[in-house]
Formats: sequence, C-alpha cells, structure tokens
Amino acid sequence: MGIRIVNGEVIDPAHGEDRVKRDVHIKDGKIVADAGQDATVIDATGCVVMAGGVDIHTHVAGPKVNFARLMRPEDHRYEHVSREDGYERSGTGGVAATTYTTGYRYCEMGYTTIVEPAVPPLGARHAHEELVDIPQVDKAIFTLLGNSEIIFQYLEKGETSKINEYISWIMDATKSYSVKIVNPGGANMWKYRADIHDIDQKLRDFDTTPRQIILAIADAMATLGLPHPLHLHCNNLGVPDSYKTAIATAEAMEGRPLHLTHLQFSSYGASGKRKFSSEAPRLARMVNDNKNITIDVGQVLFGKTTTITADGPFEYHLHKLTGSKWYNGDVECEDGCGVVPYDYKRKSFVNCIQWAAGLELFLLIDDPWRVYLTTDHPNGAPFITYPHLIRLLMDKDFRREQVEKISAEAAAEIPLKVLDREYTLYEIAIITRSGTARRLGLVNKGHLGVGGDADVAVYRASRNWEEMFAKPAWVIKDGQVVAKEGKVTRQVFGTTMYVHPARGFADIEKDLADFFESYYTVNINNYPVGLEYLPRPELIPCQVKA
Amino acid sequence: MITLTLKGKLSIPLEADSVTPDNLHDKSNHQIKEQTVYWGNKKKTIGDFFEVEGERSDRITVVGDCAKVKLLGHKMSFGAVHVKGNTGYNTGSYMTGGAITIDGNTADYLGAMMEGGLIDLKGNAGHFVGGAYKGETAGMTGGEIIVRGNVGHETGSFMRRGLIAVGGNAGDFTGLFMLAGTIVVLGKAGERVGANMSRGSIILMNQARLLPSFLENGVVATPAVEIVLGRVRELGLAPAGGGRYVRHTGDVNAVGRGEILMRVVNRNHLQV
Amino acid sequence: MVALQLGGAPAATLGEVKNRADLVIFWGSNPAESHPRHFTRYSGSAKGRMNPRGRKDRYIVLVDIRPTPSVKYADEFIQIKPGHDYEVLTAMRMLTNGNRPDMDSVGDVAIQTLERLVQRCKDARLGVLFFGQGITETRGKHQNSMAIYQFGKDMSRHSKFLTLPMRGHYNVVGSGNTMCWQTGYPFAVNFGRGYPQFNPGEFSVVDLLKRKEPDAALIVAAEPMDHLPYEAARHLENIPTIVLDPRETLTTKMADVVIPVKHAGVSVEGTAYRMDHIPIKMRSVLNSPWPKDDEPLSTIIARIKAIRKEEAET
Amino acid sequence: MKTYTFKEFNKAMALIGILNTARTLKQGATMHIAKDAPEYLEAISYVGVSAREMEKAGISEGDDVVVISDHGQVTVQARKMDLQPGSFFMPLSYLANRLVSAETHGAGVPGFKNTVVTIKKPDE
Repeated sequence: MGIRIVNGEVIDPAHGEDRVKRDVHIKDGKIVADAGQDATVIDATGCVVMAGGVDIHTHVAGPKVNFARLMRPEDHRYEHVSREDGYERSGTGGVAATTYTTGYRYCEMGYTTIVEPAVPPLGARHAHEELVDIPQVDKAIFTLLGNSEIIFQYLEKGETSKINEYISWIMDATKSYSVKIVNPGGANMWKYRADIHDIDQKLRDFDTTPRQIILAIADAMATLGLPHPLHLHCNNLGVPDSYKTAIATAEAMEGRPLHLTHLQFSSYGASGKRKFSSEAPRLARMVNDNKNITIDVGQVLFGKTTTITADGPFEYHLHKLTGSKWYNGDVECEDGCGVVPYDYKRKSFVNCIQWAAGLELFLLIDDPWRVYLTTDHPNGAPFITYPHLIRLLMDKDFRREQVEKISAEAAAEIPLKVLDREYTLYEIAIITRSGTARRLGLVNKGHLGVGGDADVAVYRASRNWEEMFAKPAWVIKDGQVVAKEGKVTRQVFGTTMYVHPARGFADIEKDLADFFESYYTVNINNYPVGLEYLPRPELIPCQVKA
Repeated sequence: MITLTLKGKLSIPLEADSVTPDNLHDKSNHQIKEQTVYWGNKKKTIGDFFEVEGERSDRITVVGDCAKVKLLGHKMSFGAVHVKGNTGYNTGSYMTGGAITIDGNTADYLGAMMEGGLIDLKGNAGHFVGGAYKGETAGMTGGEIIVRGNVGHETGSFMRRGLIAVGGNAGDFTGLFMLAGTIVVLGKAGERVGANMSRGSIILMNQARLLPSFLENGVVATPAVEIVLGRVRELGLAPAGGGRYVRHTGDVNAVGRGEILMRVVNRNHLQV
Repeated sequence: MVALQLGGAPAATLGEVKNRADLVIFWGSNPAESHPRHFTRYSGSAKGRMNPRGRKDRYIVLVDIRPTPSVKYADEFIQIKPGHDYEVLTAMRMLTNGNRPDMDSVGDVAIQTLERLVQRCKDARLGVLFFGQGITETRGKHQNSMAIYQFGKDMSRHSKFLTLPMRGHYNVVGSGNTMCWQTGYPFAVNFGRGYPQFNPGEFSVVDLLKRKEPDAALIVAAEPMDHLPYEAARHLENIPTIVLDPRETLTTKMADVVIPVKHAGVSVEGTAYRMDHIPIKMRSVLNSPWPKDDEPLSTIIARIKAIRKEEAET
Repeated sequence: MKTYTFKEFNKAMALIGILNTARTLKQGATMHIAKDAPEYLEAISYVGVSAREMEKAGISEGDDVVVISDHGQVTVQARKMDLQPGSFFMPLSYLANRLVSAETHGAGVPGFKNTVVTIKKPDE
C-alpha cells in the first residue's frame, strides 16, 4: 500500500523546488506520480518535506571504529538504547556508538544513507560484517588506496594500465563504492615513524610522491567511471600551514574532479601571536574558483569525542600533545590507522580556531552544491550534533551568542565574527542531501522526483532549527514509515551499495599472486569479499566515458 | 527513618540503585515499595524483596545480608544510608554527598567514581575501593572512604581528590595512576604501590616493597601527615602519631610528583 | 583487553612483522608450543620486504621465567623471577625515558642486560614485543599488559615499536569484535537491564560462576569444565545447562541438553578473526548433518519471544 | 610423635611454590582427540619440578605426587623440568584447574599462573 504526504511544503533542490505546496506520493519503495486511492495519508501540515539525509563521510564501521569502541568503555557507560524503550536491539551510545544504535540515531535525525569513507582493503570484510548490523539506512564503504604498496610498485614502473586493472580488481574484492586516499604515502612513511610534509616529497621505500599517487589514482578512477570521484584527506593535515598543502593538492589536480574531505582540518595557517590561524577564507576562495572541487567540512564542535583516522602519524602527534590513550594499527602493505580520544574545549585557543574555521568554510563557499555538512564523525564531533550545526549555519544571532562563549583571544582573531550569512532551508537541503547524493552519483537519492527512492524526512517547521532537525515528525525509508517524532518505530535494513567496474586493462593475476606470496600474510584466494557478506546488495553502475 | 529489611536469601544479585535518600526521601511507604529494582533479567520492586517500614525520610536503614545487593547508595547526594549487614558491588558508586555506613563487608568498587560524601565500612572491601571503572581516566574526585578492615587491589586508582583510609591491609597497586588526593594504609600494603602515580600522597604505616621508579628522598616528619592522620582519627581509626617517614617520590615513568611516605618502624631502617 | 581500554597500544597486523621487523621480543609467551606456526609465518624465519633473508635478518629475544622449548629459536634468553614482570618492565620504561634505576638488578635481571635490550629497541628499524599469557595470568594481570603497552608507547618516542598480544583460542578475537560492535564492549557484558552493561569481575563468567549467581547456562563452543578453574566451573553441575558443540567434551558430558552443531570452519563457512584482528574467510570442507550454530539459537530466541508475547497478552 | 633425623625431615618436607599452568604442544595436539583419551591424559597428568627440589623432597622422575592448593588437590606424576626452585609447571587442563583459584581481581581472568601449591608424596 502506498503513502501520500499531503499539506506539506516540499523542498527539493534537485528539482529547484523551494517550499512548494504539493503532495508526495510513494509506492513500492519509490516516489511515484500517484500512490492510488488506498494510500495512507500523512498530514504534513506545518511541515517541510525533504528527501532523506545523505551523509557523505562518517566513520561508523570497520576495524578502526571498532578499536575506538573497544578502547573507550567509558564512552558507552552513560548512554544506551534499551529493550525497555521499545528498540528491537539494545546497544550503547557515546561518540563511537554500537552499530544498531548508529542506525537508529541516523534514522531519528531523518538520514537514510551513510558512507563509511575509510576502510583498508584487509578490513573490508570486517566493515561489511558491521554494515550488516547497521539498520535503517543504506550504506557504502570507500576503500583506502593512498598507501597501497601494489600501486606504488606499478607507479615506480609507470604501469598505468595495471593500476587501472588493480583498482578495478580491488573495488570488486572489497565490495566498495569508491576510493579514499588518506595522507598519500604518509602511512607508508609512518612505518618508519616518519611522515610526509610535501606533495612532492619522495617516499622511502618507493620512488614515488604523493602528487604522483593522487594523479594516478584519480585518472584510474576516471577511466573506470566510478560514480564518486577521488575522496581525499590531504597530507600534512591538522598542523599550521596545512592550508598550503591543501591548495597545492588542489592545483595539482589540474581540473580533474576531486572531493576534499573534512577540509576544515586542513585550513590552518601559522600567523597570529600563537602561530595558529584560520586560513579558511583562502581555501573558500580556492573552492569558489575551482569548479572541479567539492568539499565536506568536518566541523569541530565543542565537547568530548574520539578521533579516528587512517592518518597514523597525525594520531601519534595528537597523543603526544594530549597524553591521552592512543591506539595505532598499521595495516600490512596497505595503510594504517590511529585512535585518540579528544576533548574540544571552548577555553582552548586552538580548538576555537578550528571551530571557527569550519563555520567560515560553510559561510564563505558560495555554491552550496559544492560544500557538504559533515563533522567527520566522530573526529570533529559525533553525528548527533548535526542539528546544532544546522542552527549555527541558519541563525546568525545564535552563532554570535556562541562566539561570545569561546576564548576571547580566539574570538578576536577569527574572520567568523564578521560573517552574516544565514543558510536557508533550501541550502541546508542541498548540503545535507541533494548535493551529497549528486556528488556520490546516487541518482535515486537526495530528491523527491518521480522514480527516486522513497526515503523521505518530514520536519515540523520551527524557528528553532536545532529542535526541528533533531526530531523529524516522520521518517520514511524505502516507502515505509520507520520513525515518528524522532523515535524509531520500525526496524528495517537498507542496502549496501557497491560498484563493479570493467576489467581487462592489463593482466595482473601473476603480479598479485607473487605480491601476496611475498608480502601479505593472507592467502589471495581468501582475500576478496564475496557478495555473501552483503545481504542486500545494490549495484551502482559505473559511467565510462567513451 | 525508612527501614528496609531483606526478606530472604538472594542467590541472583539485585541491582538496587533506587535505594538512595535522593529517590526515597519524598515517597510514601507504598511508593517506596513500588520503586524499581532489577533482579537478574527481571524488573521487580523494592517491596518484592524488602519489608518496608517508615516513609518520607532522608535516613535509610537496610537490614540483612545484602552481599548480593548491588549499587546501594548509587549517586546519592544527601542523607544517610546505614546497612546492617554486608553489601554487594558498586556500593556508593558515583555518590556526591551524604553518608553510607556499612556494618559488614562489601564487594568490589566501593565508592567508585565518588565525588563527595563519606563512606564508613566496618568490615573488609573488595578491589577498586574509590577506584575508577574500566577505561575511565579519572576516578574518585572527592569525599572520604574509611575501611576498618582490609581492601583488595587497585585502591584509589586514578584518584583525583579526597581521602581513603584503610585500617587493615591493602592489596596490590594501591594508588594506581593516582592524580592527586590521599591514601592512608595502616596495615600492610601489597606490591606496586603508587604505580604510575603522577601526584598525590600515599601514607604507609608499614614497610612495603616499592617499584624501581620511586626514588628515596630523605626522612621527614611533616605536619601535613599529622593533619591527615588527625582526620583519620576523627573518622574512627587509630594510627600512631608523631612518627618519622621516609619520603619516596615517583612514579618517574609518569609525571613523578607523587609521594609515598613510609613510616620509619625502627631505627635500623635506614641501613637496610 | 582491559589494558587496551586503559591506555591503547601501538599495534599492527602481522604482515608488518613479517615485512619489516628486525627485532622480535617474546615475553611470557612460548610460541614454539602455543602458536607453533607463528614463527615461520610472521615472526621468525618468515621472509618479507625488509627481511629477505628471513631469520638472519631478525634478532629474537625471549623473556620468560623458565627456559621453554622456544629458547632454541631465540638469539637471547632473559630469565626473570616469577611474578616480577611488572618490576622489570617498570625498570625498562625508566631506561627508555632516560632514568637509571638505582639498583643492580631487578627481578633477577641485571640492569645492564635491560639497558642493552632497551638500546636494541631504540636502534631497531621495527621492534615488536609479543606478550603471552605468562604476562596476563600472573601477579598483576592486566596491569602487566598495561605496562607492556606503556613501554611500547614510551619506546615509540624513539623508534618504531609495536606491542602485540599473543591471543590464544580459535576466533577469540572475532567474538570480542562482534560483541564490541553490537554492545560496545568485548566481553563480560550483562544484558539484565535491557541494555549492555560491562564490568569485568562483576559480569565475567569466572566470577559469576564462582559466586554461584547464574541459575541457568547456555554454552556455545566453549569448554568451561576443562578450561576454567574447577572452583568456578563446578557451579555448572548444579544448574540447567545447554551446550552447543560439534563434539563430545567434558562440558557436554555434564550438560542437561546438548545440541550438536556444525563445526565452524570445517563443515560450515564463516568468518574468523586472526589475533591481529584480520578477518579470514573460513570455508566448509566437510559435510555435517548438524545445523549451524545460529539456527538453534534463532529458534530459541523466536520461541522465547513468542512465550513473552503470550505472557504479556494474558 | 615421630622423630626425624635431619635428612629424613628434609625428605618428608613438602615443596611449596607457585604453580604455572600453560599450554603445551602435546596438550594442544591431543585435546582434540578426546578429553578422556589416554594420549590427552598422558599429556596433562604431570607436574614439572626442578631437579634440585625433587632431590630435596626425595621424589624421583615418574613418582606419583599430590599437588595441593587452597582450592583442591590432584595426584599426578612428577617430572624433572628446568625451572627455578619454588616454581612448578602443569599443562593447562581440568586437572591443573582443580588447583587454580577463581579469583580474578576484577579482571575476569583467573590466576592460571599464580597459584600457591604444596607438592608432597602421597600418604602411605
């Protein structure tokens, strides 16, 4: 039976609709022109109707997320989802919540699609096992290839076609959706307790540079026609003058499509009394001038969190800085990872600059289709803070109040204090669903046009944007009402999206067999993740340009 | 006065975090009986397990062998809980004020993560007295715990403020990862006292073998010790006064500003 | 596990050891007997990127309280006094951080020996310290592992250094991982109040049995009658016990109900996690008439839910 | 009351020390046959004692000895092993586990390698 959402105001930026009073018809899991006479009617009077949220970058599954859970029992002790509250599966909360809790919470905010962006190939099987246990949302993983020794070997020899073939193979072997690069070459150097500081710095084991790695992978991805372009975490992240590396990286792309992730963490300069400043305005200008580039922000919000990244050297740096717990997990031949708990404090000058830099990126990048809302969950803040972040963007008075609460020294220096822009609901819909869905190449998501997936969030309009986005009145997933008034009412499972690029660029079978025999500790036959790990697989086609 | 008398013998533990003055002080006798307790995997009421006398009081007396009753006085902030018998795990955990008196013994995590108030235990305690739960990097932040009997391992782990006084012996790792605060052991302390402590004071009335990462730092007779011991006496223990103490500083592998003061038992000590 | 929760650790997958380690220390671990293939595959004679000659490219140190059969594979054996691991590690941390302990020996080991070992760690391209149950089950328990991790973290200021536990038992890591993503905790989880609570000592199986608290037990692929202290395990003899196991064990002999199931990784496919948390696909090689582990469990859950529902309705 | 010469007294004296239990290759390999298989029983039914202490207590290789702790006792064969005096060894099994304390010190892990035991010849 279908559903008809009536009396609501539809915001569907993909079709240019801004608060249009029209009905939304749903049948068989899709948006349709007419749901029929017997459709259930949802009266959305006083509500705005949007497509379900699409999160382009959130660390929710895989080995390093599980280490973050493991390492911090104190993170789970004070929050839980209980059988008594009517949830199908109990779990614990905190910043690195358990899988079921993660699914419920995303759903309760009106999100219906999430992407885990950093899985080393060896951890793909683990990540997929966790995705099976994340309900309520569609999901996908990106595979980490920025420190792949196999790619490095081919790079040294200039064997482009073999890189194409390998990436195609590894996409299939990991049932992944796209490629993520984290600190290209940096994790490899970290195996010597060193790091990369420049995109033209040579690695120690291999005759190659971050610039070559990035370009080779970006070109291979274009050749394969992957739906989402290269997803890049820059070298030198999180330190003063990181913005220079970000700009150099963007320039190196020479017009190729690129998604720079959590750019906020790369937006620091070394000016000012404390030799730490926000250079977000420069980066915003860079994004405004380069139409090939999209970014997500990775906003920092104050409070306790756990940082999780494949950037091993950065996490060690953070551990030395804070003296807090530290987990490091290097992955053979592939990558690394680190986990460090962190507390963003309003009293800390550096944290305040970070907080402001993220907001500056949001407010200074003109085209909302090229900037997306993330907190790099949980690195900047846990994803449950999104409604608060939305209020910061939409309400300049609220933002000013918050600026008054931060360290006065930082408040005096940040460009944020002169920015008056307020996001509109239409723009929020772009940065949280329509824009992300488009950049991910998900043609059925992020819009409410006929043929789209029936993932819908109905928010009760309010001037307090935080309240409004925290508790949608209805959330519909695949044509079923799954949450009401910000509470899950029905447990459903979404699909896992993956790609299956074309093969046949070169013969690498023997190379791989030799490489696995020599350097891996797993058998190549046991390495690929089969479709049996994806109970609800959804193949997204690649678009190879002729 | 509210009196709860345990009806029978428990084998499956009871989680009775509803038994605090905060929760019961404004409740009628009937309402008290209706308060939730968890028994194994079942949700039950106080009335299912206890005879309840009295109502509307911030003084609660619990009678019976409550060795299987956990979380008594959990998070309490005022009033008094007097247990005439033993108690189970987590007694007085997270408490911020008021007083708990236990006539018998208790299990692990007595006063864990405590922020304020007073716990007076007549018998023995288990491990982690005034300690931190697994993974926490800050334990007890205030209040006083007096144990007249013995305690187990890891007493006062990650302690940040407050006082723990032990009349009997202590297990290993007393003052583990201690950040500040004071621990006094009148009996014998086990091994590895003060491992990884950054700051804070541990006063031992008997000899103990210390880790290599503590440096002997002279003999002192400090008034600060006498002030602490004075308070310990007020709370009902009887440490000998007026002694001299060998001061050890450490743990050099941590910040190294902690001190272990070991009472000089005989004159020959310094030659040993 | 608990030690990891206290402070984290510098770790890596075993391929890192195979490819790069030039110094391998085994502490309280006897790989020759407990992990017989570890040595040839990863830590001893294995050849890798930086270790093309295998064993010749590695210096191997064994630290234990007795000369175990592993000694013959080591370049150096350091014998320490039983129960003194923590003291020795404390001294090693001091040496790493530039402090010299004020004594000639600790735990029967000369300070010079430790100094040499610490210097070796500092000079290593990649040093790896594997520690076994000799550390975790002796006096100090998880605090000993904690000291190892702390040593690893201290050493990370000077050189690339890893500390890795030698986990035993087939797929114990897998059960820890799954528990962790579903409940937030790796073991000792209590669902009594409708949500997961964690407290080793309070909710761990040995302690529960010792205090005689459980009134029924469901045991899946475990052998408590053999592997747990009898002081704890004997409580199982007095309560109703259901056991799922592919073969006869001391526990099935004692159980009230035994449900034979397929042997995971032998007659049913699945995923097992290696000690370095790498998931490995297990294939089915033999046929078995029995159901998979999850089938009887699902049936039991469905039945309990139905009963609960009936109870709620009446 | 029996009186002893010094030598006799030494021989009648029980050995006291710390029992270390651990996996052995043979125990690991034979435990999958069956828990009551003779191979498994052979692999687990011994206690390792240093040569010096065996001599001190008048025990010979292969003698039956009683190992006693606060938690239980078992009779197994004595075997000479390269150990420090005051420490004994048994393979991990239900026999050794009769002796081990279930106290976990809040860690969830019992002290498999930290049990105080007494070893003596069986009473005649």
